[in-house]
This record gives sequence, structure tokens and C-alpha cells, in this order.
Amino acid sequence: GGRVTVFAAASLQGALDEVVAAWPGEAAISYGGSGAMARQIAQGAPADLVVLANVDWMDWLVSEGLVTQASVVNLLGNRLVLVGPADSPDLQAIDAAALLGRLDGGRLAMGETRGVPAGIYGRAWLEDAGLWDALAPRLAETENVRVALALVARSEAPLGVVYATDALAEPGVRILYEAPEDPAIQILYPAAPLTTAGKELFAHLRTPEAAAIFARHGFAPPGAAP
Amino acid sequence: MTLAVTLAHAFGDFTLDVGFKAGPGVTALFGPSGAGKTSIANAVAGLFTPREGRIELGGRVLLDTAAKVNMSAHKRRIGVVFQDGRLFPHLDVAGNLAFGARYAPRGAPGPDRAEILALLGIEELLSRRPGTLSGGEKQRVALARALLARPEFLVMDEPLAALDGPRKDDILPYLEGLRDRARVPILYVSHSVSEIARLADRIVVLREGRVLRAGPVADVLSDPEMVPLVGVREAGSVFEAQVLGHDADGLSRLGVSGGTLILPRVDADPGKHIRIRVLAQDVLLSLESPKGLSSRNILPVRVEALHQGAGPGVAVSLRLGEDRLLARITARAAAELGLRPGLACHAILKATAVPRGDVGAAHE
Amino acid sequence: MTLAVTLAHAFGDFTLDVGFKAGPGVTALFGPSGAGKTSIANAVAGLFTPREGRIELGGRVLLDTAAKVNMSAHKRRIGVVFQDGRLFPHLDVAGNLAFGARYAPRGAPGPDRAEILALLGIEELLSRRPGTLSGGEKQRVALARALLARPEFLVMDEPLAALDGPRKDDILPYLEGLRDRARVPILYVSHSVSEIARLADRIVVLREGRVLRAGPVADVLSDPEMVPLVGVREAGSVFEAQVLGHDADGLSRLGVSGGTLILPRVDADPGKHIRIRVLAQDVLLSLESPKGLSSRNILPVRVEALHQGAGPGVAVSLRLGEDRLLARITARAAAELGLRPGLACHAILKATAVPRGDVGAAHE
Amino acid sequence: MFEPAEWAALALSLRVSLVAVLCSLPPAIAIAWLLARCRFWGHGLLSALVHLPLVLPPVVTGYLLLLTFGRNGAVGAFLAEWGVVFAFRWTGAALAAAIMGFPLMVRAIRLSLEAVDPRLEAAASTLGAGRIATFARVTLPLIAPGILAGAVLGFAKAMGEFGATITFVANIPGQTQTLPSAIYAFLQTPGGEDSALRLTLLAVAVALGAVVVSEWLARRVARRVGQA
Amino acid sequence: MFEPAEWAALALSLRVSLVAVLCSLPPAIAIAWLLARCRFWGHGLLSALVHLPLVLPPVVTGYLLLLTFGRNGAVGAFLAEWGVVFAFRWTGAALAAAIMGFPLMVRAIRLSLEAVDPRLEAAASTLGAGRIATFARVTLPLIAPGILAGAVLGFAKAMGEFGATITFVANIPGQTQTLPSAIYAFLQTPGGEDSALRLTLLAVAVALGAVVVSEWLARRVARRVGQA
Ligand SMILES: Nc1ncnc2c1ncn2[C@@H]1O[C@H](COP(=O)(O)OP(=O)(O)OP(=O)(O)O)[C@@H](O)[C@H]1O
Ligand SMILES: Nc1ncnc2c1ncn2[C@@H]1O[C@H](COP(=O)(O)OP(=O)(O)OP(=O)(O)O)[C@@H](O)[C@H]1O
Ligand SMILES: [Mg+2]
Ligand SMILES: [Mg+2]
Repeated sequence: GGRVTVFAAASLQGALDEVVAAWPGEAAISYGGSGAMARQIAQGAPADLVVLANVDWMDWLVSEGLVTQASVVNLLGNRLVLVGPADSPDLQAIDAAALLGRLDGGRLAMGETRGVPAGIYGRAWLEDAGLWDALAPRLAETENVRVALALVARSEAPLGVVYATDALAEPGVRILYEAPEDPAIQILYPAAPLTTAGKELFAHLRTPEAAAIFARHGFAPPGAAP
Repeated sequence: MTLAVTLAHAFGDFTLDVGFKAGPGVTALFGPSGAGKTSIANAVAGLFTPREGRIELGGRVLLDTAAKVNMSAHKRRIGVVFQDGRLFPHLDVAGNLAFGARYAPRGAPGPDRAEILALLGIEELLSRRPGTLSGGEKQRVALARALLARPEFLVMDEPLAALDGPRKDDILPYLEGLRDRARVPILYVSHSVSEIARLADRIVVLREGRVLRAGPVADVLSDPEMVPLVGVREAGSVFEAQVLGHDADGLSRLGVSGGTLILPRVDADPGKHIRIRVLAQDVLLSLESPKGLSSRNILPVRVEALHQGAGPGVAVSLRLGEDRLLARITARAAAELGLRPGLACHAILKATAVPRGDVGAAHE
Repeated sequence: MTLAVTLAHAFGDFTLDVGFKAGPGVTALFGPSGAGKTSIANAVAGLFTPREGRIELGGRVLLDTAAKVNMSAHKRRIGVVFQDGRLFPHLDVAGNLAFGARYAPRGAPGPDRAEILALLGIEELLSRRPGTLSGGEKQRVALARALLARPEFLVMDEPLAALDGPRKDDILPYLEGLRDRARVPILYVSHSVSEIARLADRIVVLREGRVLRAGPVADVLSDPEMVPLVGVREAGSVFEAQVLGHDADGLSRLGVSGGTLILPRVDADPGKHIRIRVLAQDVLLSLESPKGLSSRNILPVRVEALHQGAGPGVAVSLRLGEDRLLARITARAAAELGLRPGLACHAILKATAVPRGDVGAAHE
Repeated sequence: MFEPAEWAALALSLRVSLVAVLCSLPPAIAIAWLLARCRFWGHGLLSALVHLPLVLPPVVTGYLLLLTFGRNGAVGAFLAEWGVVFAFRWTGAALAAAIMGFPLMVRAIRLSLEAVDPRLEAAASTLGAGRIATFARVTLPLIAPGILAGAVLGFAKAMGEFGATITFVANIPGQTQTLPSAIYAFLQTPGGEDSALRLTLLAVAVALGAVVVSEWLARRVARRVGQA
Repeated sequence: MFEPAEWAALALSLRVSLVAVLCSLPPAIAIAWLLARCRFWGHGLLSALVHLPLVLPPVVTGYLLLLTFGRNGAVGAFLAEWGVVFAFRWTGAALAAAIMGFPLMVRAIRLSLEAVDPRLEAAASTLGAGRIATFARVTLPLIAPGILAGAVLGFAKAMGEFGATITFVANIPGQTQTLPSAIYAFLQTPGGEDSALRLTLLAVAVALGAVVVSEWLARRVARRVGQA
């Protein structure tokens, strides 16, 4: 009984709200950054269920003994895309020369590459694609991926690396390229119940209706290319 | 340079409604506490805009509420010495003085800085902060600062109230000099009849926001009806005298219309006209010319009128040549001597009774 | 209640080093601007801690730097009237007065609020803000506020400097009453010899941070050597007189040790002893007793000594019965009359010459 | 136009801000007094300490608060025994807001204190008023403009504070979700800009109201203190 | 102990903060003067506007800055024609820091202004000093304590500002990566606390130094103005 408190990654707002609205129970969702939430849970935050945007922080919770490894489920997946302002033409090729040409002295907006998950993933992808060295001096790293999206939408930056979910909802940008699936760089939203009270909602999140709603917002099932 | 002032204003139930002319020379604003002296001084300086009024200085209109003219204070070139000094706390004394000098028009006449410092005895204060000065020291610095700005007209709001007697005596001659030499007209606000008698040419007597009397100092102060206003102790007559000569024993001979007076040496060259003030209470009357008296000054006078006041005293107007001399004696003495208008008698005046502070240079 | 003060302090090159006793009654601190009067007053009130010193009031040690005793100002029960009023700007006049009354000990003696308001003429100011009061009005309110706090000892730092003559005359009798009836000892800082002569029992003359003279007012002010210090105009003698009777024409008869004086009515009952002050310059000397003179007061005196000053004047000490009378005449007159110690002559004193402000009730 | 959750966030923000300002005023006055009037060893250090919340990124402040006042924190564990819990309660949001606004309040009050003429306090003491009475009846009314200014700054800061708050007490609707946290969350959401804008306008309206009221109050106070 | 990139972040933070404070002082003084001395229509509105950066979540402020001063923003596009570009430059970080600290500076200066005795300005005018001269030679020195306090608050705020900065100009090492952005990044990573702590201590040390220097300066100023 009572209200279930969910700590969830900020980027899930909207989708998660809808999913929880379809659940008969009562829930309050606290959205925030993954790192902050993990630390809060370590300090005794009254969370019944946690959904992070980053596996590292979930691993950290496990290593702190706050979550059992067995209870962790990768709930959702996401994908990185390369976006440009809505009026930008197609890219001819995805190589350093083409990208630098498109930047034309401008900057590539993406999440902060050490702390913000989208930035960390983006860097891994650029490194894998062999573009990192060329692009690293041309980055504009933002505090969160939404700001990177806004920079592109406002044409402040000619290119940006953001989540597909964000790009879909923003009419100011168009997707120029989708990052290929790479088992080494899995963008996952791990979830775990923290109390028995959280288990029921946790189960609801894994129902097909929930999956449908998530899918409508652009999220992919974990580990599967959409 | 004449200042013409008309003002009307109301503060709660106090209403100010005055009109007067000031200058050339020194015009005194005299009146009890709360009469409106400071309000008038501020209006002239441009620090207070009355509801209605017109202020003109030597042809320049400083204020005309009807014509919506209101010249700002810094353009009026009216210097002010405030009751409360108002030194700048962030500047030392030298800095305050420099501030005064900074905006003075180049080449404006006036005594130089060293002279002013010496006169006011503030050379040793130059590096002091206003906060560490005593009340009198502050006021002296404020005075110097205003003088250094070389104003065309000076307003002084009880500038000497915080100074002790000797310092006052030191400064007064300088103010006279300022009036006579630099010809800066002054509006001088004061409680002190003796300062006014000495400095001022004209006096404007205020009471409760209205002008009660205005006119030449000699006339107004010699008027027996002013006795209750200026106070028994300060009532007296003011008249002009010509310096006849200086004697070796420190006395000067002065010619007045009705005879010769012998007074402690006055600070004016023979031939000069000066103004002297004789307090009513310093004059004795005698029916016959007394002998063997320490007083040097026994002058024939004629009784003009007797004015019985509220107390035991009588103010006696005396004709001394062309001047009027005021004596204050007891009613009992008046009766015993049989004083009546037209009676000839002798006025006795001690040589030392015309105090230094009351002998001023007449304004020519 | 006696106040014993010893202080030493240095401000830059000004050093203060004084010791004196004050009270019962009124003790005047007299000295030129910058002599250290305010510093002493502040030390007594507990607002300034000198480097070294000891202050004791009626057995209570207020300060003893050697014993590291330093009672805080609010416990000293020493009321202060400041030179600059220091009204609280956030309170109206009524609020300022209430502040004064708030911490007064219950049942402490003194005139009631209505009486004080009436005396100082501030009933109509009660709802005004300090910022809208004129200089004199402020000072009157400050005076009332200090009185309402019912202090055991009052320090007044030139409290009347901003008041005009008539207001001063109104307040002075009240201060006398305070001294005589409420028996509150007062340390009275002033430039004005006439205020001091009237109010004070003892005087401490300061100059440049040091005590130059201290003693009963009568002695110090009657001393011819004080003439340059108090100024020629203010020098005079002070002595006691007994009220013999009041006449119908507004004059009073007073017995002094050397005869009878007739003065404008004094405010004391027959039989009472009062203090009178006679300015040196108000005294004339005559070898023979003059006739037909307006002056009622012709007293036989004997010349004690002549003191030639720097100017043309001579101060003559006269023995009048047991008292000393001071006359100031010109050296020329002294020579012509042949004045010399031991000579008997007549002192002439106008009835109106002892001004109201200078007749004070003697402290018993 | 606004959803119940949004009204709740507004109500919470107001409550948090008011409580933060009211509770931090007395210590702010005390510390401002210490800094303005006393010379002591560590004066500069205390002043620096007071400024810290301004210098530290709010997230760091929030993190430090979490470490200190969290259920497992040094102070938090102790206080919990007495039944006082800040972590993940609206009281924690108030604490965070109070701490973030503290330097602003102290500075404003201190400036006013330094402008008070000490001679007026001296006059009060000669009238028999002790230190505390003098402070309450003379100093305090005279620094009213500074206190008001400090309160307005503190209130505005509290209304806008979010970095420390969200780090310390999370973002739980109805419990710790203040207006700025709600705005932040919306900004993280695809398509949430409109909602963020609405809430921002709400916050601006409230703050504007507070400032206007304070200006009016300030004029009254200034008239009382005789400066207008 | 510190990496070159971290030193660079520190140097940038210092430069940004100093420039922010220096450039915003004149307008802060002007607006404080307007608010303290003039009665005009929209007085309350202006005051509220000045407080806005305090009320708005920094991210919103940063977003608004982006909309206004971005290359395609209303003002930004215009300024770009004149060669003034804020986006992705350290100047943009300074602009953000200046705006965030603006309310603090204005308040401190305004409080000081309101405490200036207008009779001193009147005295200056009777000595022939016009409005500007009076302001420069009397008012300004008298409000030095307030200006100093405002500058310290502004500097401290600028050293800690990060939300608006990173939103407006992102985080470009050597250009816009200030100390707080670096700290923030470390806090986002598990195990990054130590690095964050190191940088935090660095920021604290700098701010502490600034406050201590300002206290010393304030005492000198106060002695000059005769309040100590
Ligand atoms: N701003 C004001 N508001 C209300 N009343 C005022 C204001 N300014 C002056 N007054 C009143 O106007 C009257 C005249 O004041 P003013 O200061 O001009 O007198 P004053 O003659 O200079 O007195 P003093 O000799 O005591 O300095 C007083 O009753 C005073 O209270
Ligand atoms: N804080 C201080 N620092 C330096 N000098 C000081 C300080 N306070 C007083 N003085 C000096 O001490 C001397 C005595 O000052 P004080 O104010 O006691 O004089 P005063 O006799 O009251 O003068 P006045 O009649 O002008 O009020 C003056 O020279 C003054 O400049
Ligand atoms: Mg006046
Ligand atoms: Mg003094």
C-alpha cells in the first residue's frame, strides 16, 4: 500500500510518466541525474524503485551493497544519432573530412564526455568510428544532452550527438546519421527495485503495454537494435 | 550684487511666507529657533525648492516657480557654511579644502589658501580626518572650504555657533574683510545680536516664518520696540563713527555726530568710517556732568522718548547729534531723575563698554 | 554625590592629562575649542575609554584602568546631552522621549513628563520626526530625553549652543532647579562664561588638555588673571547676596557684604541667598559719590590691586566688604583718577547691568 | 492551465523559501553583527566561510549537505535521534535554500550595520539601555532596510535554488519538488520546454510580486528611518 | 597534484570572474543609483528584473542567454555583425557570470547608496560640483564599502557559477571550461569524488583568498570613510 517513490533518470520523464499513469497504484517520481540519485540512495533516500540512465552507477550501487545484482534488469535501450538543424542537407559521408566540412569552424554539441552518459557514449562511438581525434578540438560539451540538442535546434552548432529519443521530439533538428549498433557501447537504462513496495511497479514497467509506450517515445528494448 | 527673495511654503502647520532683499554687504537673518532661517538659507542655496517663490541674484534668476525656472545648486555660485559643518568624511581636512578650491572659477578674487588656513588656525589639522575633529575645529574647516570655493554670494547658517569667544573674535574681522574687500555679499543667519551688529548692514527679523522687521541694522537695533525681540541684554543702538586718531595708550578717538568717543583702539585708519554698537544697558544717564569718573565718554544728549517695557526697565531713546542712542535704566531711576521727552542730560559710556566684537568696519 | 576624575590619554600630538573633582552641584568644564572637553565628558559617560584613568562617582568606581574596572555606559546612570542632539531617526519625538523614560528606575525623583514638555516648549513637536526639526528644536528634545532618564549625574556637552537667547533663558532656571531640587550633580561643558557663572558652583578651566585652574566659580571668575582666558567681555566677579525684599516697581533689594544692591526682580524669596555676577566692564569707578545719576547702585570700595593687561585696559580688583569686585577701566582713566592700592572710591553699577542670565540661585 | 502537481510545486517552493528566509534571518543578523562590529581572530575566515555557498557549485554544496545531514551523515545521524530529519524532506529543501541564500543575507545586513551611526547606540547606552536593548530598539530598526534587502535576496535565491536542493533532497513531487526542480526536470524531457516555460513564468511572477512588495515595504521603512 | 587542464580551468575561472565583475560594476552602479535615488514608473519592475537571475534556475537563465545572445539570437546576431561573439567563447562565460552576479552587486551598492547622507551631496553642490562631479567625488567614495562588498559577492558568485555558463557556452576546455564545470563533470562519474574534492578545495582556496583580501580592503576603506 501507500505511495511508491521512484527515482528515475531525467531523460525518462514523459515516457515514464505515461507508463506509471497506466498503473493502478500511486507513485511519485523523482527525476534527476543518475549520479546524484545513486548517491542519494546510498544516503538513505526513500526510493522504492530506481531507473538510471547509466550502468556504471547501477554497478556502483551494487558494489555498495544497496542493490543485489540479481534484481537489476536492463529496462530499456537507446541509440545515439548525429543531428543537424532542421534545414541542413544530408551528409555525403561519415568521415572526418565531411564532418569537419559541415562544422565549418562551428562546433559539435554533445554531452559532457566524462560525466554525462550521452557524452560518454558519444565519445566511445566517435572513438570507434575513428573520428574522435579529428573532432575532439571542435566539441561543445554540455551539462546534459538536452542542451546539446537545443544548441543544434538553435543552429548554434551545425552538428550534435544526442539520443534518438530526444531527436524525435525536437522539430528543430533532423537526424543525419544513426550510430550503428555496437555491442561494446550499449546504451542501457538499468532498473532495480529497492523495497518490496517497489516490486509491483517494477513488474509493471516490464509489461508489454509499458514497452509499447516506451517504444512510442523512441526507446528501444535493451540490447536490441530498433 | 543684490539678492531678491520671495518665498512661500508650508511644512505641516508651519508656514513660511517671506520677502526680502539682501546685499550688497551683509544681510542678517535673525530670529528664534524654528523661525525658518535655515529653510530660507537652503532655498537661496538651491537645496530646497519652496512651493512658490522667486529668487534673483544680481540679475540672474535663480528660481522662479511661476516661470518654472530652478537653477541647480552648483550653478548658483552661492557658497554655504552649514550649521553642522558637513565635512566629507572620506577626505581629510586637506582634501575637504581642495574640494572647495577645485570648482572655484580660475582667477576669482579672494585671499589665498595659506592666508585662510592661518586665519582659521587649521594648518595643523590638514592631515586629520573629520571624525577626529572637535566641534569647533570642524566648523573652522567648513568655513575655510566654503571660502576657497570663491562664491559670488555666501550663505552662512550660524557658522560661529560652535566656536568659542576668542575664535569668534579671530574670525569676525576676516568676515568683515571678506565683505569689504572681496565684496562678496553675505546672508548671515544668526542668533547673536552682537555678531549681527558687528557684521551686518541690513537685518531681516523673522518670527514664525514671517518677516517682522527689515531694514538697516542701525535703525532696527536702535529701535526701542526691538528690545523684547532681541532680548534685554542684547538691545542697543548702532551708529557710524569716523576714526579721528589713535592714541599711544591704546585708545582711539572716534567722531560721532554728537561728540567724540574714546574707545579701545579700533582696527581702522584715521578718516575711516566704522560702525559701533552701544548696548542699551551700558549707557548711564546723569542730569549733571559727573566729575572724577572712570568713564571717558560723557556726551550731551536729549531725551526723545521713554518706552516702558514689561519689567522694571525703561528704554530711553536719546538724540545724540543726528544719531539715536538707546539707554536702558530702571523705571525708578527714570522717575527720580524726572526724565521726560525734551530733557537735556548726559549719557555716560565706559570706554571699555563697546566691546571689540561690536566695533565693525562700516560698509561703504 | 561627588565625581572624581583622573584621565590621561593621547590623540596624536594632542595629550589629555587632567584630574578634577565635580559635584555636588554644577561643575563647569570651560575651555576653548579643542581643549578636550568633549573627550572628558565622553570618558565620564563611559563612551570613551582613556589609556589611563580612574573615575569614581559617590563611592562607585566607574573606571579604574589600573584595576581593569570599566563599567559600561548603561550601568553608570550618567545622562548625557550631546552637542549634536543624537535623536533616534527611526522614532518620532514622542518615541525618543519614551526611550529616555523607559530605562529610568521606577520612582526616581524628578519633574514629570508634562512639566518637562512644557518647559522646553516641545509639546507640539511630539509627532514630528527628528529629520524635520530645526537645530534648536532637536536640542530641546534631546535635553528632555536625557532628563526623562532620571540620571544620577548629568553630563551636558554645550547643550545650549544651538538655542537662541530667549530659549536659553527659559531653560537655565530649570537647570538651576534641577541642580537645587533634584540634587542631580551636573558636569556642564560650555564656552559661555555667562551660563557658567549662572549655573556652576565650581569651574574647571581647561586648555590644551590640561587643567589650568579649578575652584569655586566665584573665586576663579573674580580672579583678574582669568581676564585674558575668559575674554575681556566676559570677565567679571561672582559673589553671594541675600535677598532683602522685593519692591513694587519690579526691583529687588539684595544685601551683599559691602552694602545693598538694587537689581531687577530676582526669582528668590526674601532671606534666600543667591549668586550674582557683575561683569568687570559694567563697573564704573568714581572718586566722589556722584549725584543725579541713573544708577541706583553706588557702593564704597577700596582698590586692592591693578592688573595691566596687554591692551589699553586695566583690571582693578576692588574689595567690597568681604567680596571681591572686578572692574575694567582704561589705563588712561586709572592714571587720571590716580588709582592705587588702598585708595577708597565708589563703584557704580547699573541696576540693569546685572542681567537676568547672570543672577543664579546660590547652591546651599 | 497548471496541473495540481505544479501548484503543489509552487506551494512547496513558497513554503520552503519563506521558512528558509525566516529561519536564517536570526543567525544571519548575528553573524553580520559579528563581522561588522567585532575584531577577532578568524574574522576573515568566518567571512570566507559565509561566502562559501556562493563559490561552490550548488551541486557540491548539495553533496556536502547530503554527506553531513544525510541519514548516515555525521550531523544527520545525530539529529535523527532527536527526531529531526532533513534528508529527502521539505525541511531539507529549506535548509539547502537557507544555506545558499545565507551569504546574500549576511552581506546585506552587514552593509546596513556598518552604516549605522555608532553614536546613536552610544546615546542609547547613556539613557540606560543595555547592549541587547540598544540592539533591539536602536540598531535593529536602523538596519531594517538591510534586513529587508537581505530577506528579499534570500527569498529570491530560495525561489530559484535548485542545484543544491535536487542534490540534497532529490525531486520528489509533493515532498521535495520545488518549482525550479520541476522546471529542471521538464527541461530534461523531449518536448518539455513548453511546460518549463509555463513554470518559469509562474516563478517569475511570484518573484516579481515579492520584489514589488519589498520595494513598497522598503519605502515605508526608509520613510520611518528618515532617509526618504 | 593538479593536471595542466585543471590549472587551465582555474586560470579561466579567474579571468572570467574578474572580467565579469569589472565589466558589470559600472552598470550595476548605474542601476543601483536609479533604484536608490529615482522614483519613476516601472521602478518596481526594474528592481524585479534585476533580481530575475537569482530567481530563475541557472539553466533557464543560460537558456535565455542562448536565445538572446546566441549567434542566431536577437541580440547575438546583431552583435556578431560588429564582431562581438559570445557563443562558445570565454566572453560568453563572463557574460553569464556577470548576469548571475548582477543582482548581488546591485543590492549591495544600492544599500550603501541609501545610507549616504544626501546633505553631503548638497554640500558638494554648493561648492560648485555638478551632478557628475558630486557623484564621482563624494557619492562614489562614500559607497566604496558597498561597491567592494558587491564586487566580492559578484566574484564569489562568478567563481561558483556553472549552470548558466555551461548551458550558454557549453564546456570547451581552455575556452569555457571553468572550475565548476570541471567539478561537475567529476561528480557525474562513480569514483570521481576525489578529483571533485581536489578541485573544490582549489576553488575554495581562491575564494577564501579573495574574501580575506576584500576584508582587509574593506577595513582600509572603512577607516578612510571614518566608520572604523
Ligand atoms: N522637512 C520639514 N518637514 C517639516 N517641518 C519642517 C521641515 N523643515 C523645517 N521644518 C519646520 O520649519 C520650521 C523652520 O525650520 P528651520 O530649520 O528653518 O528653523 P531655524 O530658524 O533655522 O531654527 P534653528 O535656529 O533652530 O536652526 C521649524 O518649525 C521646522 O520644524
Ligand atoms: N578620535 C580622535 N582622534 C584624534 N584626535 C582626537 C580624537 N578625538 C578628539 N581628538 C582631538 O582631541 C582634542 C580635544 O577634542 P575635544 O572634542 O575633546 O575638544 P572640545 O574641547 O570638546 O572642543 P569643542 O569645543 O570644539 O567641541 C582636539 O584637538 C581633537 O582634535
Ligand atoms: Mg537653523
Ligand atoms: Mg566638544
